Amino acid sequence: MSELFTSVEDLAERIPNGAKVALAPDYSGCSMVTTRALVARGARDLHLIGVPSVGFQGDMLIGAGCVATLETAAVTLDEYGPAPRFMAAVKAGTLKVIDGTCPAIHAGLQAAEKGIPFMPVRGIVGSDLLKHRDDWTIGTDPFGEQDGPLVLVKAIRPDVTLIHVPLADRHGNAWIGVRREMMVMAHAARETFVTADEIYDGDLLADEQLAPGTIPGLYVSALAKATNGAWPVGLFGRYGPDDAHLRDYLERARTDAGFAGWLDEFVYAPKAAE
Amino acid sequence: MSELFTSVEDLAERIPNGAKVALAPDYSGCSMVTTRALVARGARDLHLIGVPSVGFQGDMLIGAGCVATLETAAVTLDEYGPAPRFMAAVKAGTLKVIDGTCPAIHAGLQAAEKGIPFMPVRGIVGSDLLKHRDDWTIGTDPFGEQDGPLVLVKAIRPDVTLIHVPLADRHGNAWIGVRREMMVMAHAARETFVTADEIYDGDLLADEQLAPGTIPGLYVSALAKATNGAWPVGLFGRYGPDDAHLRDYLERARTDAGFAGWLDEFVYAPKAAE
Amino acid sequence: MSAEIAPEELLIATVADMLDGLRHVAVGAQSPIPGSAALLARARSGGSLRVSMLGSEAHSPFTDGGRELFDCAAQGRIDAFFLGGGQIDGQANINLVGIGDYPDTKVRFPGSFGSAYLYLLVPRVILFREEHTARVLVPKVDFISAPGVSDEDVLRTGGPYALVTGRCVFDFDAAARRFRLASVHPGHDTDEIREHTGFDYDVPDVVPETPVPDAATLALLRGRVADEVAETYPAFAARVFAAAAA
Amino acid sequence: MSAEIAPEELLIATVADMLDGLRHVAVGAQSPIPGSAALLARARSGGSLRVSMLGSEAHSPFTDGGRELFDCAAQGRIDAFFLGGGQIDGQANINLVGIGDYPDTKVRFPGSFGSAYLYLLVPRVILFREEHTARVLVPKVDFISAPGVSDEDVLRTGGPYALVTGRCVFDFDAAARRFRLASVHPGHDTDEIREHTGFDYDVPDVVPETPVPDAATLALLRGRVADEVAETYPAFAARVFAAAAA
Repeated sequence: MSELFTSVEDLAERIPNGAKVALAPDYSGCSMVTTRALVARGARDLHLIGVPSVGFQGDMLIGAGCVATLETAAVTLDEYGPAPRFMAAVKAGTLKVIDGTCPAIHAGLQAAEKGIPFMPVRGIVGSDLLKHRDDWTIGTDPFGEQDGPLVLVKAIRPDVTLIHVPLADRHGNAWIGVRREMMVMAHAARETFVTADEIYDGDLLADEQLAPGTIPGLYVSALAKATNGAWPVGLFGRYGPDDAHLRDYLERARTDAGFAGWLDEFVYAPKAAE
Repeated sequence: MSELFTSVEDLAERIPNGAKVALAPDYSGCSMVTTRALVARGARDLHLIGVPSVGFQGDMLIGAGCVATLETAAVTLDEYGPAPRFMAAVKAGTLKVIDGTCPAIHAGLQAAEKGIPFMPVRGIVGSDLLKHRDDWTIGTDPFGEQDGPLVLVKAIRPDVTLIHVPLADRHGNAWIGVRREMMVMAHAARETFVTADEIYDGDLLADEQLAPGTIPGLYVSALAKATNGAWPVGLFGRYGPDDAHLRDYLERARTDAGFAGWLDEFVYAPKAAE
Repeated sequence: MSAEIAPEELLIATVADMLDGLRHVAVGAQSPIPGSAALLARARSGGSLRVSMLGSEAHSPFTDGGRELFDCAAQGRIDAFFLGGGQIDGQANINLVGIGDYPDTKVRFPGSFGSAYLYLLVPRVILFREEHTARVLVPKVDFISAPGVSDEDVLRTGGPYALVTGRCVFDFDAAARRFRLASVHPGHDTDEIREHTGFDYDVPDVVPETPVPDAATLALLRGRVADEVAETYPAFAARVFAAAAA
Repeated sequence: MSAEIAPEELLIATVADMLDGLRHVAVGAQSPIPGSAALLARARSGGSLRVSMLGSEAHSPFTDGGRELFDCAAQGRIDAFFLGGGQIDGQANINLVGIGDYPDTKVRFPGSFGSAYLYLLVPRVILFREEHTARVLVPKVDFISAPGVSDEDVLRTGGPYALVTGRCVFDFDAAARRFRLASVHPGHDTDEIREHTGFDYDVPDVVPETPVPDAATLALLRGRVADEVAETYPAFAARVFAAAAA
């Protein structure tokens, strides 16, 4: 099924403006190479869904003006501190933030995975998050065993799931190991685009040890090989974050001009140089 | 955590009469060795849950008088034909059957896994199954996007999940590969008892390739080594069913006396000989 | 290659024709004829048809446990599936539970499996039952495991497409809520079918004979498809194709 | 071994005492002090305490993706967890979203993460925030990410157990819906705490000093625990334990 294979640029083209795009957190599988391609193609009005949070990937897309709406449980750069372009966009009022909580995002995707309109979720009652969500509501246990209010979360169906994995094969099978949030994301989304550090020469589903950590090609619409495709954030089991680059990013992204310089150097210049 | 390790007989002792016991289908991971120990200890009034069906394992337990209630989507011996002791018990009226359907059983267990009282399930509307289930009801989509009736299935929380796996380690981690129905069963149940063909010398969770197919020891209450513990049904990736034994079983289980002879030979005699 | 076409080969080719142009066909356990049909359709599709066979290690694409087939269907990713029935009635209701007044069944069947779900979700459900007798094809099933038709307010994206038996093919007319005789297998006739069918159905003025597979189809079936089928159903493959190719 | 006890070591030992006798403690990402406390409690438990550290490859026991921590908590398998807050108020409400009139926040925090869920489900939630100022410990949070208390009809199996800061320990009295000063860290006093705490709280007649870790605890902490912490938090371990042990 070689028609699966394409370029990173093509993946970015196939994520239309306005698309609902599900993204894994920085410690899971982030296709940073496609993130830069999205910026380079001038993507606009994306609705990002952090599963359950976004980090540098979200910050870069927000800074580049690609994002209209951010649905997430958090924006976190972990020990690197606050996310500068996210903070600037919130301050400028140019970003709509749909604040959620991790288990509700997972539940919403699981509802889409099952084709059901909603999923009950424990907890949440009494949180101000509820006041600002028209896609969450209060219900009750129809079997009467649990008294009191129960939060019902509407299904979250992304248009696209975009991820990076260590290993994929020619059938579109993509190995994610224990990072199984990406499995639900692939099941729930209409299309899943994958970049992979390495192409596995064989069938991942035919290997007894690799199959359990593999997203079947059935769910994968397109695939591009991209060595080091998660740079500058890390890739589980393969390589860590590029600390020097990320610190440099943070320094420059404090200001609009500094961020523009970072974009020129790492997003536009490589393209122009081709 | 060596207190995890015990004998098959102890596992059978620790499954009390009247317990709700979740079982995998014959092609997944069946602890047949513990099944025989349950018969040998004279277990009574069990409520079996087939996830989503039972086969020889269920038939043997039913035939031995261990089962009061069977909750399942089917009783199937596949190409071996009808399940003789199940048929006899239905005819004699000694077994309460709670007829279900595969996705509702999976959804009920997922509800228990999430600690929520129920889960919506697509389909089912118009099936006579609904008429006989007081743990299923009809609801609607609170967000109004899906008109019409929606089946809500009550959470299924087993007291015990009993399974057999190819490989487990000293921490109680149990490798199930792609047979992930057993993962949900372990999450959903109060206790999970595991028998394993082989003890892995190391930590399954520390191995990048094995971890994705592993039930964490966190969910496992007790573990016994049992080489060939799925005999006479097979174990995925390891060994197939013992065709001659199963055909002999079917022949003998046609009659009460024949089944009693089978019990004597394969359940009681080995114990008496100890 | 033998000129003689085995009855199973006719059924496989007939079912395979119903799968052409689809993207993904799933086949349940213990379904050698539907499974062979799916593999034949795949062989003819140039790789565009995906076949998922439950109970097959080589043809199962699932890695999320027993629920994945059902989730996958709900996602709209399965175009066709096969169901049978201990009883099938004229409204395409199927009964996999038992004969008699449930729960006091006189004859108990294995159970409903996923039928109550997949029948409502998979766009093209092909009912397949080789035994074509008034005992199986009844006016009204004793227990509806899965309904052939639903009220308008029921969210239903799937349902019966055809009923293939050892004697004929019926199409299902969802609007009329009735079967219509589509073709009669060679060696059978319309009177015989009426005699052995317990439910009423429509008959067009001209009822064609079910076409037999052409030489190219037979070659594919007895070659590549037979090899693929043998992985999951070795006894079936040996019996049907080895004999036919002898 | 140095007689001087680092402030972090006091906090670690204080939190560890709150975990004794539990079966399973989970620790969120970027939580070196709670994480060290959990590992210390485990070292003292003789192996009976299980520690799950998010963001740690060696101490994560999960294989079902991001949802598993939450499912696991709902199953009643997690006894203790840690939460912080950009603001924490006197009813133990926590705000992880921002200061100001949401959504027009003047200061934006990272977001609520799983707090709105875990706070209601995990029996012993320890609030941990080193910064003890009136800016953080406010009379009323601007946004309730997760509520400290709930109405009686709300299914709630978890909630606040204590608040540990750089100056003191508060217990939470769920019935009174108020914090009560439990102990003051060495070098701090009750007046200072009143001055830097924006919410009202109860003070018993005698307020003990937070006990400093004994020699055996310090040895364990600076030896085995320091090594284990270094796997997830190498910079933290080097700074705190290497200096203290120098």
